Amino acid sequence: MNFALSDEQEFLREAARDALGRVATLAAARDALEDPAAILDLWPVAVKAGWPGLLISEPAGGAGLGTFDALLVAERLGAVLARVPFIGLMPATALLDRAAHPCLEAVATGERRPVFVPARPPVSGAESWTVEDGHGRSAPAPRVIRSGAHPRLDGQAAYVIDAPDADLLVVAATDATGSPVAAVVDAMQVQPVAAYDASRSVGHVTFDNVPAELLDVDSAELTDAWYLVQALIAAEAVGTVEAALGVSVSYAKDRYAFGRAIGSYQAVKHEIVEVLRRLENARALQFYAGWARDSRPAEFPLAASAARSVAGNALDFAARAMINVHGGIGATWEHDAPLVFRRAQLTRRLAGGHADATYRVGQAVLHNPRLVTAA
Amino acid sequence: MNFALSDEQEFLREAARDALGRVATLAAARDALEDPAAILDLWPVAVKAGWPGLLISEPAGGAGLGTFDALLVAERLGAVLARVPFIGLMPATALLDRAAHPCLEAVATGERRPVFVPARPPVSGAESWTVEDGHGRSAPAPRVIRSGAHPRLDGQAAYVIDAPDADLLVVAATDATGSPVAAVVDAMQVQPVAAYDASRSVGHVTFDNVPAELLDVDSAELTDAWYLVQALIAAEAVGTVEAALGVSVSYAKDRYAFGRAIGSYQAVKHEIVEVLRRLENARALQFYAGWARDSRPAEFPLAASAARSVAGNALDFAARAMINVHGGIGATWEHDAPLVFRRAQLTRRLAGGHADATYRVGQAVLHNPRLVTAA
Amino acid sequence: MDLDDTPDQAAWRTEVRQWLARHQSDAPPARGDFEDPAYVEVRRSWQRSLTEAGLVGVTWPEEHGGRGRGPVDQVIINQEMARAGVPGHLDVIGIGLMGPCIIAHGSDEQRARYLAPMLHGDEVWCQLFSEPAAGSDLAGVQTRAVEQADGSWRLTGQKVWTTSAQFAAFGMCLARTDPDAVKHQGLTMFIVPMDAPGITVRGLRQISGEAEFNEVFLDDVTVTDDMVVGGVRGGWKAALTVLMFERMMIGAGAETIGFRPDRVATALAAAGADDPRVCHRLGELTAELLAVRYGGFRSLTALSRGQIPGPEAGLAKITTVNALIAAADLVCDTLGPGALTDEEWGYMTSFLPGLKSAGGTEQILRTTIGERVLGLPAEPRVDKGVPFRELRTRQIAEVAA
Amino acid sequence: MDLDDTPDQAAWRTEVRQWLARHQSDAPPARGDFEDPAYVEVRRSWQRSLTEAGLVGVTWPEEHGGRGRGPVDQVIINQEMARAGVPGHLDVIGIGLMGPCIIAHGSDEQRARYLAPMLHGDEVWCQLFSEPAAGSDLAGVQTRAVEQADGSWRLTGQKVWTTSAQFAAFGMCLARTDPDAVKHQGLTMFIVPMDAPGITVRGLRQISGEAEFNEVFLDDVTVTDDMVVGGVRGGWKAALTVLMFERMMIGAGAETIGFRPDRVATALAAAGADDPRVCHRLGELTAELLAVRYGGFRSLTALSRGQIPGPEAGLAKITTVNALIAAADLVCDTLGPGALTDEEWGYMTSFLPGLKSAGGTEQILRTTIGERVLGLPAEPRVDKGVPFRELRTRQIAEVAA
Repeated sequence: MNFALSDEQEFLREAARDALGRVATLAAARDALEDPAAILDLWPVAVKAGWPGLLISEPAGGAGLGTFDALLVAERLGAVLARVPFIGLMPATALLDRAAHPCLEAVATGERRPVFVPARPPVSGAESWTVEDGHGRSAPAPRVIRSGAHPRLDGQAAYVIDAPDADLLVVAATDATGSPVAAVVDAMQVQPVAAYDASRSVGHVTFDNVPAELLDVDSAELTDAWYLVQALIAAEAVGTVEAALGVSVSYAKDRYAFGRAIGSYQAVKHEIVEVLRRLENARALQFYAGWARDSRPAEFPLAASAARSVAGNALDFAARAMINVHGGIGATWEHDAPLVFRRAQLTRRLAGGHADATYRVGQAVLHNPRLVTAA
Repeated sequence: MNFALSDEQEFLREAARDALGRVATLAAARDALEDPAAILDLWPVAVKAGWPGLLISEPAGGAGLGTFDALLVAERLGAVLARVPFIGLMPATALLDRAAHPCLEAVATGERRPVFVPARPPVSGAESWTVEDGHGRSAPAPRVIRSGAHPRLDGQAAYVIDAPDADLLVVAATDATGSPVAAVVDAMQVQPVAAYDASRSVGHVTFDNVPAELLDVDSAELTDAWYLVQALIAAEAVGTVEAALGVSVSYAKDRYAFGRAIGSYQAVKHEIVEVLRRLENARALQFYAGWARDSRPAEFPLAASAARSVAGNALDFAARAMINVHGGIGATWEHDAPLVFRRAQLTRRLAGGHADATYRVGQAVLHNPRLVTAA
Repeated sequence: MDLDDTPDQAAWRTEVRQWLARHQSDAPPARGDFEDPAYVEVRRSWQRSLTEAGLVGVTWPEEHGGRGRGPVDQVIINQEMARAGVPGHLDVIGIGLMGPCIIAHGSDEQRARYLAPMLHGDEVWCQLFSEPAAGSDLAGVQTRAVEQADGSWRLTGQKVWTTSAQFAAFGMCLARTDPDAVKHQGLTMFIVPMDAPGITVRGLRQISGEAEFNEVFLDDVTVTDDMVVGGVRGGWKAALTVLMFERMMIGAGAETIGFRPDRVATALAAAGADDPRVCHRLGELTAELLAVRYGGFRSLTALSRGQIPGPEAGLAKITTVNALIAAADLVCDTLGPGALTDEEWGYMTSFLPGLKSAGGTEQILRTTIGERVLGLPAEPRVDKGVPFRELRTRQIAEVAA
Repeated sequence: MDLDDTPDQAAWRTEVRQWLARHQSDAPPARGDFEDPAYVEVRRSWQRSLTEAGLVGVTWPEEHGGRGRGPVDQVIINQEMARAGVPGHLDVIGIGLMGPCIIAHGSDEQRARYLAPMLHGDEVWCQLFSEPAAGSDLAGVQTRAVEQADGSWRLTGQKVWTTSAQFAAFGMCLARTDPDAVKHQGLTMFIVPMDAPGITVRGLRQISGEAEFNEVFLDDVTVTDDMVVGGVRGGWKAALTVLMFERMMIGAGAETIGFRPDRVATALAAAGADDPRVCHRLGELTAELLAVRYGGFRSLTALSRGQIPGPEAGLAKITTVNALIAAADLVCDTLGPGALTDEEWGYMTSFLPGLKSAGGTEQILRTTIGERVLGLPAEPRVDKGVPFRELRTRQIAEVAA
């Protein structure tokens, strides 16, 4: 039993921290709220760090690393609210790699940027694969039409993470029978969405009967891709919570009221400790999810859903605690706390939403209580 | 506008406090957990105080008081966990009074004790009237059969508050069409239930095709009776929370740790203030419910449900806070906190349960948002 | 026990309603941009009309231009304004807090000079109390006022969380005149003309991006000695009066702080009424908001009987803010990410977290209520009895640690 | 990064499992009434069998009868016992806490005398630390130990929350030997024979009605000077060792404190699986319990690398207790009032609230973690540096107030 980072993983995490430490991501996140031109293009940073090839196997030009490593990078991106299109990238590369797609080398070098358009797998057999309709409701996933000589893709999906400016989309779609298929398209309309959190790129995609290439992946692999998105969102949140905790702790040490550092008051101290408690829990589940995908794939849906649920709640709590600890100043535009708050609020509602993840944990154990039998 | 108690109401409340102050209700509640013989019969206290006739009109021998007054008595009963069969009594007397039933005088004098067997009115038109089945699920309300010369009643209801030892039951039943009717029976089987909270009398009732007398009350009046139960449970909880708050405050002043009274620590202080906040909210809704039933009957279902929801949560919180403030000692058998805790846990699950009340508030405003438009 | 108007209140309501029916068409929109001088101007002229109709400062004594009415009558005005969909008077701070402070602590000259223009909206007021290092701990203000040889005072410091500063004529400024006194005792209250040399006003943008508040910098601002309110070293007493009136404003029902629960319910009904989770969460927060409303009627009854509300009035604010946060959260969960960029829900989501600490953090409120209302023992105060000058905010705690 | 056994761990697991397969039929039931001497006796003899098989105290050094193994090997035993549905050793307190304390602070004679009978279950131990007025504030113990002319000590006081006292042979008792020293410095640790004259044990019934703990009264109990562990005035240091091992026990995973989340899920599945509210609440608490489990593996990895867990181990206890409270609440909401009189769910509902303060209140834990782990500044301590004798617990705070 060894449930700790390896030296290589520590190194990967440090390297990510260093690479991102050279960019003023927080300032950019703030400025971009008013001026889209202030958005920093961090793709070169990602390419230089080798992140596009992280999950791509070595023969195909990638690094052949594991899920756990991807989550560590996501965590570091979250810590500085870096606008790297990583959540859309990882599942796309994983699927392309499974299918040994010819574009892999160009993807690994960062020449072409793929993005995954996720669809929610059904919880029970009676349901179907769905996407966001843009109004908080579910809509059918895009459909692959095989009537002509070449397959074509039709349909749409709202609030797709990282979709704007992608070079190609790897779409979780369904065929005429409702079975999931993965379709690759490069002729899509992406309408960028003015986001509440400018450090996150989001867009609505529309496929108007466009030519598509089908990937040789199965239903389990598309299900896995959905949960990989959940795990990445969770890991990213872990990094953000850790950063928010650090800022809150410093302020509580430095700020005085009634003659005492405010961190000496139980109300402040206990709220900050609650952030720590939630952070530790979220990180434990990040580890669980990272380990499960590669070692216990049958548990990965549970692990990823639990990770997202706990990390999403932790981030919401940490953002609000950060504002509370800072008093009024924490709610002003110039402060970093609102950026964390915006990140928390938007991300909680993306990719099925945090409530869907929590619901899936409940469903999983109701249907199979043995999943939580003590080991 | 005058949203305060009248002098008469203050007097009624004080009189109830005095009457109950002469009985060791808490000791009895504890002893009865082990020895049912230790149960105190408080009916004579209730009769002497005139509570059976509280809602009965004056010509019929009652006091002709209002809902608000009944809630004040319930509040005082809750403050000392008095085992007076008041929650079952009030709606029964209200229905008997509406129907000008001949037994009213005997009821007002305490000679005969009626108890209401409530049924849950449907939230939407598609649903039916239901009772508890004893396993957390709903079952159809007892049915009135009119085939013979006299109506008969058949069916059952579990966990009926105050049912054991009642002289007659006023039953919310349905007729062959599913419409609600009120049936009075005195030939019932009541199986007392060993209760988690020995200060509360609860029983399962079974009607095995027994003769029943139908009351001349309508669907609205039976609906009102259900919500009156909710309001009474809420008011009773307000009294219990107030008492628990008082004990917690005293202990927090007297108990020292690390050289300071524990009430000087923010964690303890803020938890106790949270009890106060919830108490004030619950009391405001007790007032609302008491006022609405007589002055804005259309709002009474909302008011009673809101009161029960907030008061039930307040009681659960207050009981747990009382245990927490007292540290380990608060969780021992000899302490009063466990009695409050047992009261909270059992009562939250009776008469539809607190969650049903909360749900009804949500349903009410979803269907009619104007209910919460600022006045 | 009833919520119906007394005959007198009913008559008053009719009077208000009839006036509004006649003048409603002259009213400006209820929401607008206070950074826009034109909007401020129409609101100012609307206040003037209201004042001329006797609908501003109705709880002020008649001798000071008010109508000597009870708080319920003010609530009736608020209700009728809301019903008609028109805004109330522009200078909420002046009419609600600064006027009463001048009435209570000001000199006859001050009352004669300031109250009438305040009522008419000719001179709007702002409150210069909080500072970056003195928010919840208000008595810790560091803005210095130094007496000059001619009896005038020079003020230097920084204030924050100031509403209306960008168009106010005067500010009521709490400043330290005696740093050798212990902290509550060395304070004095000054009237400061906002156009005085040395004053800089800077908008302070909130999470939403809007500048709800301002920072006000005072750099050697000179005020004459007739601007002292309540006497030199009487500042804390005057400040307490303002805080009490602040509680009365809450007690009289700032029920939903501008957000309407019926709109929340309507939005949810359109989107997710079939989900029991939505229904349950809506039920929980609605019940809390109803409690605040009916608790408000209890406070108002007490207020109308002359009882001064205690710090427990703050509980209503805690409940309201948290219930509205839950409401915004529920709407966004149900309507999805689009709600965050919707004008109403996005603004609500962004506005509320800041409101939690407005007027002192929730935690300070709970401490105050625990000590003053429940009589729980106070925390050890390391700053008690220490001259402010020695209270180097950092060092004292280090000594104590 | 993996949770699989190393070859060595796998071999150990096989060894344990094989032994259990052979002896499982001799095991007593995993739950029983410790008030019943017959049950205690079968548990005692089961511990003896386990010890003879080398399955008790495996993390103790070999020279003291242990096997010098790592904490993961102990966890493997726990897992295999749970898997086989048999109980572990009877004397959890002795093996987990008191033995290690004697190993760390005891004399050679004490080790020779006490460790072996403890391992074999011949002499069970209890922990006499907490007192009615010294729970979370453990260093405030008031039990007095006065030295006699012959070098022996006489102990008088009252202890509380003592597990196993009714059948223990010895108690490890923290007592005050020097009331003139400041509070942490005047303490000494004693071994007390539980059959000594002057000792009274009284069961302390919990909400559930069961006596999970005892009160122990010491009335002039004489112990000889060779019963001092860790030297006179060395009591606090010895106590800290015990507290550290307590954290290690938590760190090694007291995951569900005897309650099984899979049973919760099974009960709910049978009753209310179709309600999304149930599903959501179950999801929330399950996720928290999963976090504790996998966080436990992280702690265990650190532990097996020789890292001593800090106070943050207490976070797992906070999470577990609160998640289980939520679980009991959910079961009772879903199954209705009958669940409260059900043996399993009623017991769970009643047991958990007391557990919240067991081992120090949740609030003290949060304070400790905030200060020691996050480095947040300490609260002002009014009892610091004051001789215990002068620390009339009441007065000092009144002076400070």
